Amino acid sequence: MADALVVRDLSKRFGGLLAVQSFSFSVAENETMALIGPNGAGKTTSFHLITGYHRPDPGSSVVAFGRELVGLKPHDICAFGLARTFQVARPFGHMTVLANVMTGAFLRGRKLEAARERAREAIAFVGLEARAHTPARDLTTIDQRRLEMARALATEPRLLMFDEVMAGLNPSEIDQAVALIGKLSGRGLTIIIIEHVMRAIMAVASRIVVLDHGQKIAEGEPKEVMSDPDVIRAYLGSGYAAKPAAGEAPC
Amino acid sequence: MKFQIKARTVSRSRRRFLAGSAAAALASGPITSFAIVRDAKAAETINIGGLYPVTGSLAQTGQDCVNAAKLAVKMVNDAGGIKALGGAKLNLILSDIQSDTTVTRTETDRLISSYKLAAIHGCYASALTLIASEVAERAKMPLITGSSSDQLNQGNRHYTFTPFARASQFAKTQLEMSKLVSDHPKVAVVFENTAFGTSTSAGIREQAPALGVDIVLYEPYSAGFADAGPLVNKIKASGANTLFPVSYLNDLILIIRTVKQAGLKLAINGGSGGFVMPEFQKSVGDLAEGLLGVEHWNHDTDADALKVNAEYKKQYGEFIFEYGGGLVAQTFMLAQAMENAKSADPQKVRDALAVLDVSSGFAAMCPGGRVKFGPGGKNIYGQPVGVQWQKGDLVSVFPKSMAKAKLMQA
Amino acid sequence: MAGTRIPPGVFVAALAVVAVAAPLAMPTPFYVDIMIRVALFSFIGVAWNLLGGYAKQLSLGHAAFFGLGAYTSTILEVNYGVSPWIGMLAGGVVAAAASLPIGAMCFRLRGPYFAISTIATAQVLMLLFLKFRGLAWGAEGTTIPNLGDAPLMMQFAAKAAYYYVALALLAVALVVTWLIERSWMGYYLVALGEDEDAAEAVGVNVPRIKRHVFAISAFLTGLAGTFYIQYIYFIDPNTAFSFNISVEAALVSIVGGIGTLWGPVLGTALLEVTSALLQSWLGAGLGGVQLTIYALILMAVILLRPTGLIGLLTDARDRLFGGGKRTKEVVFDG
Amino acid sequence: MLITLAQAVVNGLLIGGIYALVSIGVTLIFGVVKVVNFAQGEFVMLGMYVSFFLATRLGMDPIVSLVVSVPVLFVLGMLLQHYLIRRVLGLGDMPQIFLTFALSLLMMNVALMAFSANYRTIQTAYSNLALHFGGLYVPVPKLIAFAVAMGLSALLWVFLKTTDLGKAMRAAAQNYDVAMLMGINPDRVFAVAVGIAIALAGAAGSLLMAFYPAYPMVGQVFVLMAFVAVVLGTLGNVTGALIAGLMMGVAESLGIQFVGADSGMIVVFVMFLVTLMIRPNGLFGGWAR
Repeated sequence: MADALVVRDLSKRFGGLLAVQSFSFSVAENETMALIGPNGAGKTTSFHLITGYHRPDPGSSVVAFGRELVGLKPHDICAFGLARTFQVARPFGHMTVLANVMTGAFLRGRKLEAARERAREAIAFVGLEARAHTPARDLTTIDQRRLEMARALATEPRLLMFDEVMAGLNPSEIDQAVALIGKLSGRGLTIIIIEHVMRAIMAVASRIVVLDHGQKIAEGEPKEVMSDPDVIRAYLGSGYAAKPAAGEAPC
Repeated sequence: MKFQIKARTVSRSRRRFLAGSAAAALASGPITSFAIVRDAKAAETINIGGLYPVTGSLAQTGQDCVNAAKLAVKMVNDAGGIKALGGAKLNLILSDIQSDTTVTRTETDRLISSYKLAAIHGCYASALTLIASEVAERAKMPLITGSSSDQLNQGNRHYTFTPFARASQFAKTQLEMSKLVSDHPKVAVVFENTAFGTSTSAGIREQAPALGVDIVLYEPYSAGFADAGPLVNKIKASGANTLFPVSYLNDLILIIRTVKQAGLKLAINGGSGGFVMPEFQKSVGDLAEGLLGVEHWNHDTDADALKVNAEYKKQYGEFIFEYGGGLVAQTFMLAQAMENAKSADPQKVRDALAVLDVSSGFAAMCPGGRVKFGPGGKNIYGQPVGVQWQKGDLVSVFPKSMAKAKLMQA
Repeated sequence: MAGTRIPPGVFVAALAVVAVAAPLAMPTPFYVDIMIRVALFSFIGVAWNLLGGYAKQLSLGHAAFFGLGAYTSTILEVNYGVSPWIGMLAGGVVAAAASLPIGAMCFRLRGPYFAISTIATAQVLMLLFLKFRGLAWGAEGTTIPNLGDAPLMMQFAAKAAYYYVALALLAVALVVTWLIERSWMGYYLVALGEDEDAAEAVGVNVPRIKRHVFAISAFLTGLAGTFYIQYIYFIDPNTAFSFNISVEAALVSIVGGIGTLWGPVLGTALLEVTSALLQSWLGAGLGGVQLTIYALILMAVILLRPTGLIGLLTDARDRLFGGGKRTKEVVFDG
Repeated sequence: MLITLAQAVVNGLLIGGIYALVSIGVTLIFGVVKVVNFAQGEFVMLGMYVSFFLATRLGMDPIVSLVVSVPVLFVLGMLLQHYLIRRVLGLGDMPQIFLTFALSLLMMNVALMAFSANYRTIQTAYSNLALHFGGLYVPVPKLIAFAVAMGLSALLWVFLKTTDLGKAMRAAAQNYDVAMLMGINPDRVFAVAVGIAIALAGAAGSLLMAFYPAYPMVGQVFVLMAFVAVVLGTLGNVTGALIAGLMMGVAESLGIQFVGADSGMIVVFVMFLVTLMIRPNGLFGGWAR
C-alpha cells in the first residue's frame, strides 16, 4: 500500500527545550494509526508541526501523498487534504453548529446551498442533527468535539488527525466514537489519532507509535507495543493512570 | 413650540448641575441660549450668529470669545440698539463648534437655516473659520472674522470680511521689531505645524531678506509636545539671538520656561496666538516680562478700547485679549452696517459692509483706526500692533504712532 | 438575523421609502444636516464593521483610508480639475491599495497590538501630510473651489442632494455587506474573527481573507473621505486623518451592534441624533456634556448589552411575538 | 556638536522617565489582567489636578503631593478593577479595548466640565532652575521627576521580586491557570496590580505638574508614546516598558534634533512599526526577568 504520510527527522526546539527530536514515522493509505505517549511527550506539537502551525526545524521533512508540506501554511495543508481537530475543541462560538461546519465545507465549493448540504451530511455523520442551529458555545464539551470532527470532515480530507477526541467520554460514548472512526476508515480515509483511551486505541488502530520526551520509543502492532518494557516504563513513570487531566497547553 | 419648552428645562437643569461645580464660565453659555428662546419671539430683535469652539482642544479661547461676544452685544443694546431700525436689539445666537470641522460645517448651516440671521461671526481657529466662510458664501450670509489667515481673502469671496491685519502683515512687523532690540538679528523661527503656524512663519521667511534679518533656524514642530527640551536644544545650536515662537499657549509656556532653564539669552517675539493671552502671563509669571508680541488688536490702542477693556475686566477679571477685543469691534461694525443699510437683511448688511468706511467710535476700534473693506473683504487700513509684556500687562510699543509705552530693553 | 418576522424584503423596501422621502418631511434644513451625518457615519461604520465587526480586527486607524481617499480626490479636483465623482473612485482605489502594505504590517499583530498599530499608522500619515507641504498644502489645507450648483462636480445648492449622495453610498455599503454576509466570505470572516487557528484548520486562508476585507473596508472608507470633504468644503491633515473618524467608525458599530448588517446604522442614528439635539438645546457652553454622554452610552453597551441596539430590538421583537429569550450575543446561523 | 548630542540624550532620558512611568502602569495592567488600559493617560491627568489643587489650595509642593496622589489613585485603581475591568475579563478584545477607551473619553469630558479647559500651571521655587555643567543643563523639576520615577520603578521591581503578592502577580501574569492552582486569590491580586498601575500614573501626574501644564486632554500627550513603549517593550514586561520608555524619549529627542522638530513622532512611530515587523512580540520576550 502507498504511504499517505511520511515524516522524516521531525524536530522542533522551543528555546532550550527540544519538544520533538528526529521523529520519523509513516502512515499507509487507509491505515488508522495511534500516536500515544505520556503528557508532554510532544504528540500535539507533532500535530502542529505536520499541519503547519509551527515551523519544524531545518532538516525536517513531512511528505503527504507525495508532496512536501514543510513551509506550507495550515490552510494550504488543509486544502491539500489533511484535516485536524484540536486537543481542546476550538469551535467558532458565535456560529451555530451548521454555520461552523459550513465554514469547513466552503473549502470544496463556494456555493451556499451545496455547502449547506455537505455540512448537513457531516453533521448527521457525527450525530449532531438535533443541534444544528445551536450556537457552538452552548454545546457540551463532548458535542463541541463532535462538531469539530464534523467541521474537519466537511473539508473532505484524505487524512484525518484527531487530537484526543475521546477524552472524558463515558464507555458508551467511546463505543460510538470508535464506531465513527471505523466508519470513516471504511470510507477509505487515513486516520491518525492521539489518544489515551486504551480500549479505543486497541479497537481502531492497526499500528501504534509511542513518543516520550519528543522521541519515538516504540512502533508496531498494538499488542506488541503495549507489552514493550520501554513503553510501560514511560507510562508508569509519568503516572499513566492519572489521565485524563488538563493536558499540554493547546498550541 | 414643544422644542422651545424642552430647551428651557434642559438649560435650567444644567444650570443647577453646574452651580456646584467650578465651571462658572461654562454656565453662562446656556443662559444665552435660554435668552435666545425667550427673545426669538420679540419682533424687534436682530439675530446675529456666533460660532466658537467651547469644547475640544480650543475650548479655553473659545469660551473667552463667547464672553467677549456677549459683552459686545450688551454694549450695542445698552447704547440703544440699531437706531435706524427703531432701536432694535441685537440677539446673539451662539453655537459650540467643538473645535471640530464637521460640527463647524453643520452648525454654520444650522444657524443660518434655523434662525433669521443678519450676519455671523467666528470661529477663532483659521481652519474652522475657512469652513464657516465657505458655508456663509454659499448661503449668501455675511461673515465677519478676526481670523488672520490670508486664505480668507482669496477664492472670490463676497461675504467674508476681515477687519484686521492679515497673517502676512504680522511678519513684517515682527521682523521690524526684531531690529529694535538687536542690530543684527539672527532669528530662530519655530512654529507649530498648524495652519496658523505655517502661514505666519512663511510670511516671516519671505520678508526677512528684504528687511535685512537673518533667519538661522526655520523649524516646524508638532503642536502639543511633551517636552520643549529637544526644540530648545536646536535653537541653542543655531546660534540665534532672537526667537520667534509661533505657538499656542501650552507649547509656548514650555518653550519659554525651557529657554530660561537652558540659560539662553534671546530676544523673544511670540507674535500672536497663545502669546498674547492673559493666561500666558499667569502661567509663566515673571518670565513674561519684556517679551514682545504682535497683535491685530490691543486693549490700549485708543480710548474706546480702554473702555471695553475696563468693562470686560470688571466682568471676567482679566484684560480683554486680542481676538475678544476685535470681536467687540466687529459687532459694532455689523451694527453700523445695519444702521447704514436700515435693514437687517443679510444681503443688505453685506452690501453695507462692502461700502462701510468708519474712522471713529467702537466700529473703528482697531489698529489703523479706520475700517474700509477692499477687495477680498480685507480692511485696507488694518495693521498689526507690536506689544510688550510690562508688569503683567500687554502694552502697545510699536509702531511709534500707536505706542503707549516705551520699549523696555531686556 | 434581525427582521426575520417581517419578510426582510418588505422591511428593507419600507425603510428605503422612508429614507428617500424623509428630507421632504423635514421642517428645516438643519434636520437634513443631521440626516446627512447619520448617512455618512453609518456608511463609515458599515465599512469599518466589515473588518472590525465581522472579522473582529479592531482597527482604530480607519482615518488613514478616509484621509487618503479625501486627499486623492481633492488633489485631483483642485490641481487637475478632475470631477470628485471620478476622484472619489480613485480615492477608494488609493485607500484600498494603501491597505495592502498597512495590512502587511498590522496584521502581523493581534488584538490590542493590532489596534495600537493602526492608530500609529493613521498618525504617521497625518504627520507626513503635515510635514510635506509640497504634497498637498501642508497644515494650511485648502478649500474646495466654490462652483455654485455643479452636480457634475459634486456641489449642490440643495442640501437634500448631499443627503441622497450619502444615502446612496450607505446603500452600496449595506448591499456589499449583505452580499458578503450571505456568502462563503461572511462565514470565513466570522470564523477567523472567532479563532484564527481554527479557521486555518478548516482551510481558511486567514491572511488573504483579512487582506481582502481590509481592502474592501478601506475602499469604502476612502469614498467616504471624498464625500466628507466635498460636504465641508475644506481639507487639512487634521481633518482628513482625524482620530475622531477612526473612533466614530468603531463606536457606532459597537453601540449599534457589532458584526451585524444594521448595527452601525442604528448606532449612528442614536449617537448623531443625540448629539445634534443636545447641540441645539444647549447651544454654546455644552462643555463636554455630549462626549460624556457618548462615553456613558458606550460603557453601558459594553457592560450591559454587548449586542448593542440590535440586541435590544431583537429582544423587544421576541417579547412582542413570543419567545422572549434575551439575546446575549449575535449568533451567525447557516 | 558633541554637546548638542549629549544634551539631546539628556533631554530624551529626562522625559523618557515620565514615559516609562506611564508605560509601566499600562504594561502591569496588561500583564496581570490582559487588558490594555486606554485611560492610563487620563489617570495621569487626574494626578496632575490632584497636585494642582493641593498646590493652589494648600500650598503643597507638587512633588510632596505624591503622598496624596499615589494613595488616592491606588484606591481609584482598585475600584476601576473591581467595578469595570473585572466585568470584561475573558470576554474578548472588543469589550476590553473599548471599555477603557470609553472611560478615557468619559474622564476627559467630565474633567472638562469640572475643571474647564484652562491650562493650569504651578510656579515653584525651582520651576525655572537648572543645573549647568560643562555646557549641559539639567532642569531641576525634570531631574527630580526623573529621579523619583526611577526610584518608584525600582521599588516596583523589588516588590515584584521579593514579596508574596508581587510573586503572585508575576505568576498570574505568566500563567493564569497555574496561578489559580497555587491558591492565589485573583480578585485581590488583580485589584492590587491595577491599583499600583494607576498609582504610578498618578505619580507621573504629580511629577509632571512641577513643569507641565494640566488640562483635561493632557493625558493624550503622554499615552500614545506610552503605548508604543509598552508594545516595543513587550506587553506585560515591566523591565521592557521601563527601558522602552527611556528609549522612546531619547529616540524622540534625537529625531527632533536630526530629522526635524515635526518628525519626532514620525521617527518614533516608524521605529515602532518597523520593530514590530521584525519582532512582532516586541524587543523583550516574556515577563520581567
